[in-house]
Amino acid sequence: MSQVVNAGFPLLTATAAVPALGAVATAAVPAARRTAAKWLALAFSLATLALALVVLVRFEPGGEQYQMAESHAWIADFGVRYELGVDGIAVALIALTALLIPFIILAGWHDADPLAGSDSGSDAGRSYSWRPTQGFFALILMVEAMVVISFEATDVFLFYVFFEAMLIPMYFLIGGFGDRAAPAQFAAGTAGGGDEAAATQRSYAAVKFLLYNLAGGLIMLAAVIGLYAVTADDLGQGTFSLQQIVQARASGDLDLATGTERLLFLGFFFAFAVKAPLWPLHTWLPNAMGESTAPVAVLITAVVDKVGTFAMLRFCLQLFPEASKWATPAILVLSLISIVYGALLAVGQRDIKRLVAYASISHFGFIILGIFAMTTQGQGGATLYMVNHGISTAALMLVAGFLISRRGSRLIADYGGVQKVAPVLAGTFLIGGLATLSLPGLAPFVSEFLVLVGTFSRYPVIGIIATFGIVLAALYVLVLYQRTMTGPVKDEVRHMPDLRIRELVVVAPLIALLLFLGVYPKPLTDIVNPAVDHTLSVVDRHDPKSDVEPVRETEAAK
Amino acid sequence: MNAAAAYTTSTGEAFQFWVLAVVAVVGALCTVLMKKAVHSALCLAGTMIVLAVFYLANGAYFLGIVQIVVYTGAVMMLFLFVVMLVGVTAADSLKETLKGQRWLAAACGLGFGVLLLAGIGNASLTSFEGLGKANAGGNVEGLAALIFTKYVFAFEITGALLITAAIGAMVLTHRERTERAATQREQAEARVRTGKQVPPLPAPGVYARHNAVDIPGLLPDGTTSELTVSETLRARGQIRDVSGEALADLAALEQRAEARLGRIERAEEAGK
Amino acid sequence: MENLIGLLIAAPLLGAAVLLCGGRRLDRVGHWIGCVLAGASFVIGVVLFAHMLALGGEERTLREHLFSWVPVGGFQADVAFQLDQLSMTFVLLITGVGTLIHVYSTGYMEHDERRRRFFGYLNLFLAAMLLLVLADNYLLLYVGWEGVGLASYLLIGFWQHKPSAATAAKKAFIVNRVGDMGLSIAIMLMFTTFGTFAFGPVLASTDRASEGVLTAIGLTLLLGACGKSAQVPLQSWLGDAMEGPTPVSALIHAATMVTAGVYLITRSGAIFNASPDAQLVVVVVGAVTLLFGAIVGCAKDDIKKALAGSTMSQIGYMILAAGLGPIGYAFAIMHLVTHGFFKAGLFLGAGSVMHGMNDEVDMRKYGGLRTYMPITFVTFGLGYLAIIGFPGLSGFFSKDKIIEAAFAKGGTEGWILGGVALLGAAITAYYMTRVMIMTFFGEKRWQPDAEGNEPHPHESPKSMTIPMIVLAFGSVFAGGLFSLNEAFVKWLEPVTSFEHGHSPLSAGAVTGATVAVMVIGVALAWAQYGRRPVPVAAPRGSLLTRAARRDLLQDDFNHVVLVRGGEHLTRSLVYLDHTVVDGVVNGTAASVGGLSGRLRKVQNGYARSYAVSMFGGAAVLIAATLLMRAV
Amino acid sequence: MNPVNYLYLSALLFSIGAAGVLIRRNAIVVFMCVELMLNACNLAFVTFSRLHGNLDGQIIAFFTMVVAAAEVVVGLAIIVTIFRSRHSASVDDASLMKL
Repeated sequence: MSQVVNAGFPLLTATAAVPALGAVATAAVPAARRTAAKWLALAFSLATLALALVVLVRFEPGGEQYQMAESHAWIADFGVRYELGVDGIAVALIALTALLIPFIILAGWHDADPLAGSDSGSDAGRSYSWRPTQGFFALILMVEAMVVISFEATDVFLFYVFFEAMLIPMYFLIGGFGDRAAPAQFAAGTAGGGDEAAATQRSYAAVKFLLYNLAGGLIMLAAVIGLYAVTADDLGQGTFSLQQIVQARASGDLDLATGTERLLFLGFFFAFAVKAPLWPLHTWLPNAMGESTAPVAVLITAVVDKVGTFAMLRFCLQLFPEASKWATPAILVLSLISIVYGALLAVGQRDIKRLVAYASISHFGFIILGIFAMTTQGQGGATLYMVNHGISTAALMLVAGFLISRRGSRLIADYGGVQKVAPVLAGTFLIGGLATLSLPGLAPFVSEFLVLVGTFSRYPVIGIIATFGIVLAALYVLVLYQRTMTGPVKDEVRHMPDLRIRELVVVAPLIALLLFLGVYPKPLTDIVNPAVDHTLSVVDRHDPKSDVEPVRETEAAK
Repeated sequence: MNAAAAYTTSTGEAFQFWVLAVVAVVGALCTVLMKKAVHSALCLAGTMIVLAVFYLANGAYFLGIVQIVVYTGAVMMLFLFVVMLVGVTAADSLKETLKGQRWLAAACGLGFGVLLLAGIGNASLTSFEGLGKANAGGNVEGLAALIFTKYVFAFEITGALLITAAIGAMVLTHRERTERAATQREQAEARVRTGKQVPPLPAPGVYARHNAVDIPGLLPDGTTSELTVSETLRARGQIRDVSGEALADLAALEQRAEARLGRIERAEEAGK
Repeated sequence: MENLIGLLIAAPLLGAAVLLCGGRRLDRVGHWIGCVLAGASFVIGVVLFAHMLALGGEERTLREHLFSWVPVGGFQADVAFQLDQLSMTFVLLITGVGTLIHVYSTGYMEHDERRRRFFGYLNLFLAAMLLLVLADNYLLLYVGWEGVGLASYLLIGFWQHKPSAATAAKKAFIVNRVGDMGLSIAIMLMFTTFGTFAFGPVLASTDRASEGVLTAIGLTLLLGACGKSAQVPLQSWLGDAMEGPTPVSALIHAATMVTAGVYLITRSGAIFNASPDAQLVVVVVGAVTLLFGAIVGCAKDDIKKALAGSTMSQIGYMILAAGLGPIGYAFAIMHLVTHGFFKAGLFLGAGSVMHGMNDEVDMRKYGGLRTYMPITFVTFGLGYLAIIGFPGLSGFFSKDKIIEAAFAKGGTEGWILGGVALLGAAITAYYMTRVMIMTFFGEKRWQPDAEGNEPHPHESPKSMTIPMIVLAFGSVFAGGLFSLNEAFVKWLEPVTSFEHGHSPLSAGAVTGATVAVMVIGVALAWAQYGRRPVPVAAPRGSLLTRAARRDLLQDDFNHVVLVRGGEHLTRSLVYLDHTVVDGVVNGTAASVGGLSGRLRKVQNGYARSYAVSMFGGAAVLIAATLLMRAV
Repeated sequence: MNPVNYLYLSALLFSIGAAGVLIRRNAIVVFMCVELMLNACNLAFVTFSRLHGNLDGQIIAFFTMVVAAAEVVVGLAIIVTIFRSRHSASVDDASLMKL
């Protein structure tokens, strides 16, 4: 074990524990004090952000791979340890999570207020015991806690536990808190009927989400147990510790039979591919994102799904290098399909949120492509991509949420000419969209180009095909913008108010961040690069050399 | 003599076995197949008596007696009482309601029987001591010795079980009257309020020759009135309708009266 | 001195930021902020120019390294600038013309309530364009490349309440994206080949790479150039781009942005020199576009669309020249600059006309305007003479040189290219004369429009006429100045390595031919439009005319093949996703549900059937044990 | 004669009783069949005790009788109660387990 267990303050545990405490505290707020609950949740999320920043600062990129490690025995009989540790990738993603949650909470400020008007009657009856607001924010914080700890876990079993537990709060967030847009969307029937239909849609989406991920999780569980058995056979005493296993494999104490390794790899990969999601396991995402409120949708795609891609980097590649190489071609093809397929479907959508969802599928295709291209640029780009995609999708989706909450419809066709009446909203929406189509100067461009270059340098054909994705991205984003924001002003949107202060506070920092990371991503790359190099050394793949040695600047200047 | 009967299966016992075994099996089959519960009960009683005999033949004298006394005597009578309570003549239709139940049941029974027989056939039952030594000090004493030494706890527990069962039975069957019984006045008022059958029910038909509660009385037009028979009998369909023969008797009576009057007239003519 | 380069970009960028984030309170002064910052950037450009002149020809390349942008493994992208003679030329053109057009716009956009945002976009464009020409590596160039694309998107769609404008903007961006795809692939190729994509190393080490790779790079670069410079087959967007305000058409879609492709090819000259095949494709594309644009220009009645066709064709000349290699680069750039002057002037003139005619664009509704707006007439006329290559005006010098170089390509190629160039010159003369006559000569043909308000043609305000005058000067004298003992060629030589072409025809002969075809073209146009009155309703026209009115059916092709096909593809995919991919999952779920539903019936609640199952189970168990024993 | 025949007989009776339990619907008859099965067992016990020459078999049979008596008592009580409540002694009528 080359890691020093720092006896000092357990920073990582704290980072995960604070939001958990926050969840409990928020849930405990009495029903009448809704606003108090909101502020409490916001405070806790900000505290988490502070902690995450401390982690970010205290992390030395040059240092050893896993830092601020903590390790305690948990279930001694099965060699399960409570083992935390962060490498550059994890640090970046924890920072992203902690950063996004406050915005999500702010954006969802009114999403969980008990509905006025239509069902206030029934609400008044329950208002003593019925506490949707507290529940909403508590669940969000709970998700944050679980995501953070699964970014930190270096023990496979520990990771698995939280990877699965995450589903429970997500399930309730999706199924329990629908879009305020729903009734108006079913304007054909009465609002009540609309509510009805929306509710069924919602529960369908939630159940679908749950079943998909549970299926993946179960297969992974089998693989986890298998891994334990193998280690128990070879090392004498079974273990789940990532570092131990990696070292054992490096030193040759633990050598898996090819078949076994491949099966285990597939077991792990399947779960992550569902979560990521990778074609053809993606169909849960559009329903989930379409039916849930915009903040929750952001939570799904920007935070929770990242666990999947992150786990591919940390577990699939490091635990099963050989199998990863073996599976690479198939996975590359799948991710390629995801890129093109997702983009094409996004073009074909009539529903704003589903459009963003399919766009995300396309982007996840890029991320996985980068991971399995097995080049420094590819994996570095993929990691940046996780962060940037989180921010850009958050920006786009949250603004879309504001838009939807104003008009009360998710259908693109119901909008038009918004730019005229709400220029700021339209502007922010456009910037979010441009980030999504990875315009240079905005953060996603850097990561996308890195992924493309990284892929191209090893698999030129795949790289070229993936490049079509950028054209399609332009297509769906601009079509969306044109249909909603430009053209003659529709009567329904004529009196649409522009962004309010709260909403600006949500969007402006995200956009600023997008610009900053687009112009000066170096801080991020410095953190990420060592981790990526380490991963690649485990897999032992090295960047292909350039064909010719270029003339250096000095002679070039002649 | 019983000692001898204990360990040599004499031809007499064989004869007895073959005859009674048939009886027992037939009885068992009837128990299952009879339409009316009463008949089943009686057939079962017969089978049990046969079994008692077999016990005796097997040297279990005490059990044989107990079998007759407890089973055939007490248990079966209990059964009969319950049958009476429920209704002797209430025959349950043999039409099967559950699809395929009967065939499944038959198959199970048959298969099970085959299995048992096969098992016994395969079992290596070579040893055959007979109860000579065991029953040397008398069968009852032998049992007593075992019961009060080796099986004493089991014995005590079965005692407790019996008591519990008795109490349980009482608790189950006893019905506490929760509300006050209606007084006669209240009943009368209720009758008046509902407005049907205000006066007492009419008495059953009573004739010189018939005097029974199961005969309905006749209405003036000669038809019978169901009301006059207690509803329990009505429910069991045990109403004896004798109105027909009653009318016939009436006719005969009148004719005879005619004849007598005629004779009287003839006697007057002779007197002149 | 070097660190002024950053300021060059920073000034307009600042302007864009201030104007776009500033909010309403800047509405009154916004346009002036825009002009001042554009002007500032021009001044900086001039200062740098002076500084550069002071230096010797060799060390005239100024560099500024700001910071390392994306360092990942071998992938080192810096934010660094390189200002050499080529970039300098562009900087002056962009900032100069840009500033003029800013000033012009203050008048042109006076009555638009979103004028502030308009100037914000214009500044944004300047910044991006400067970044494009100042970048010292291809990735940074790509940033500028897409940046100008964005600015053009925003400006084309500036009047976005018009669906046509919004659609045109979208179309422009997406078609450009196709080109950008080519450019990005080129960058990837460079990275995998050379391990870098900075101009210096890449261009210096072309001799070490295989020709196949270089051809691939060249072709992908050309694809990018086609997108940005509206060359066949990616030219379809330029015509629609005229939906934007006229200053935009003048600045972006005539003078600067659309010439970025020429810059790219010239800048990557070393790569093309090393791969004749790529060069051949370039000249072919140039020649085809040259004719294509010219023909389209002949048929359009919309004055701006006619000018757009002309732009396309003129850029075709430049691409053609650039494709000729060292003998053409300098002339390509020279024509680019002169074209920047006169085409901007023409567009501003057209804008001024529209300004006076209630934004009427149909030339058939003009006529005889020379008396109503004399200044416009004169400036427009000078631009006209320049573009048709009237001897002594700037267009003459640059175009003449290109035609000469085309002949100098040598062999049949040379003859063909030269012939095409000459033909193009003739057609240019024809359609420009047509525009001129239909607009300014003949009797007035305008009628009251739907609301019945008669247009009252009037001269535009000073703010608009002054820039037109300045540009007119440029279009008259620029060519001459540049050609004084080949000043321009010498100026560019260190960058683009000039060599004299050996034309089979003598220079004099070429010149004579050029003038001759020009006269023929003018004469034809005069015969057709000058002698008899122009019908207000467009005649049906020949097949070619009708095709040309529809951009030679290129849009129809796109619509049928790409748009319609794409729609079908996406729709079928959506269906597929719903039925097949999702259907599998839902099917499984449904089957499980059905099975359990059937199993539920076993629990019928009848004690006897439970008893049967128990008893049967017991029987099975016994049988099993017996069998075990038996075995 | 071989006393094993007693065992065969008991097996036969047991099967018949079992079939009866499954077939009949009248709760009383069902009980009778249960009794029949118990008796068959008893016969087997008794026979075994004779075969093995000790009395334990008889003891067990004795206990069986006791338990059977208890069972009959409670069972019949239950039947009576059910009959009171729903005027039927058919086991199928007591099918409240059905959903």
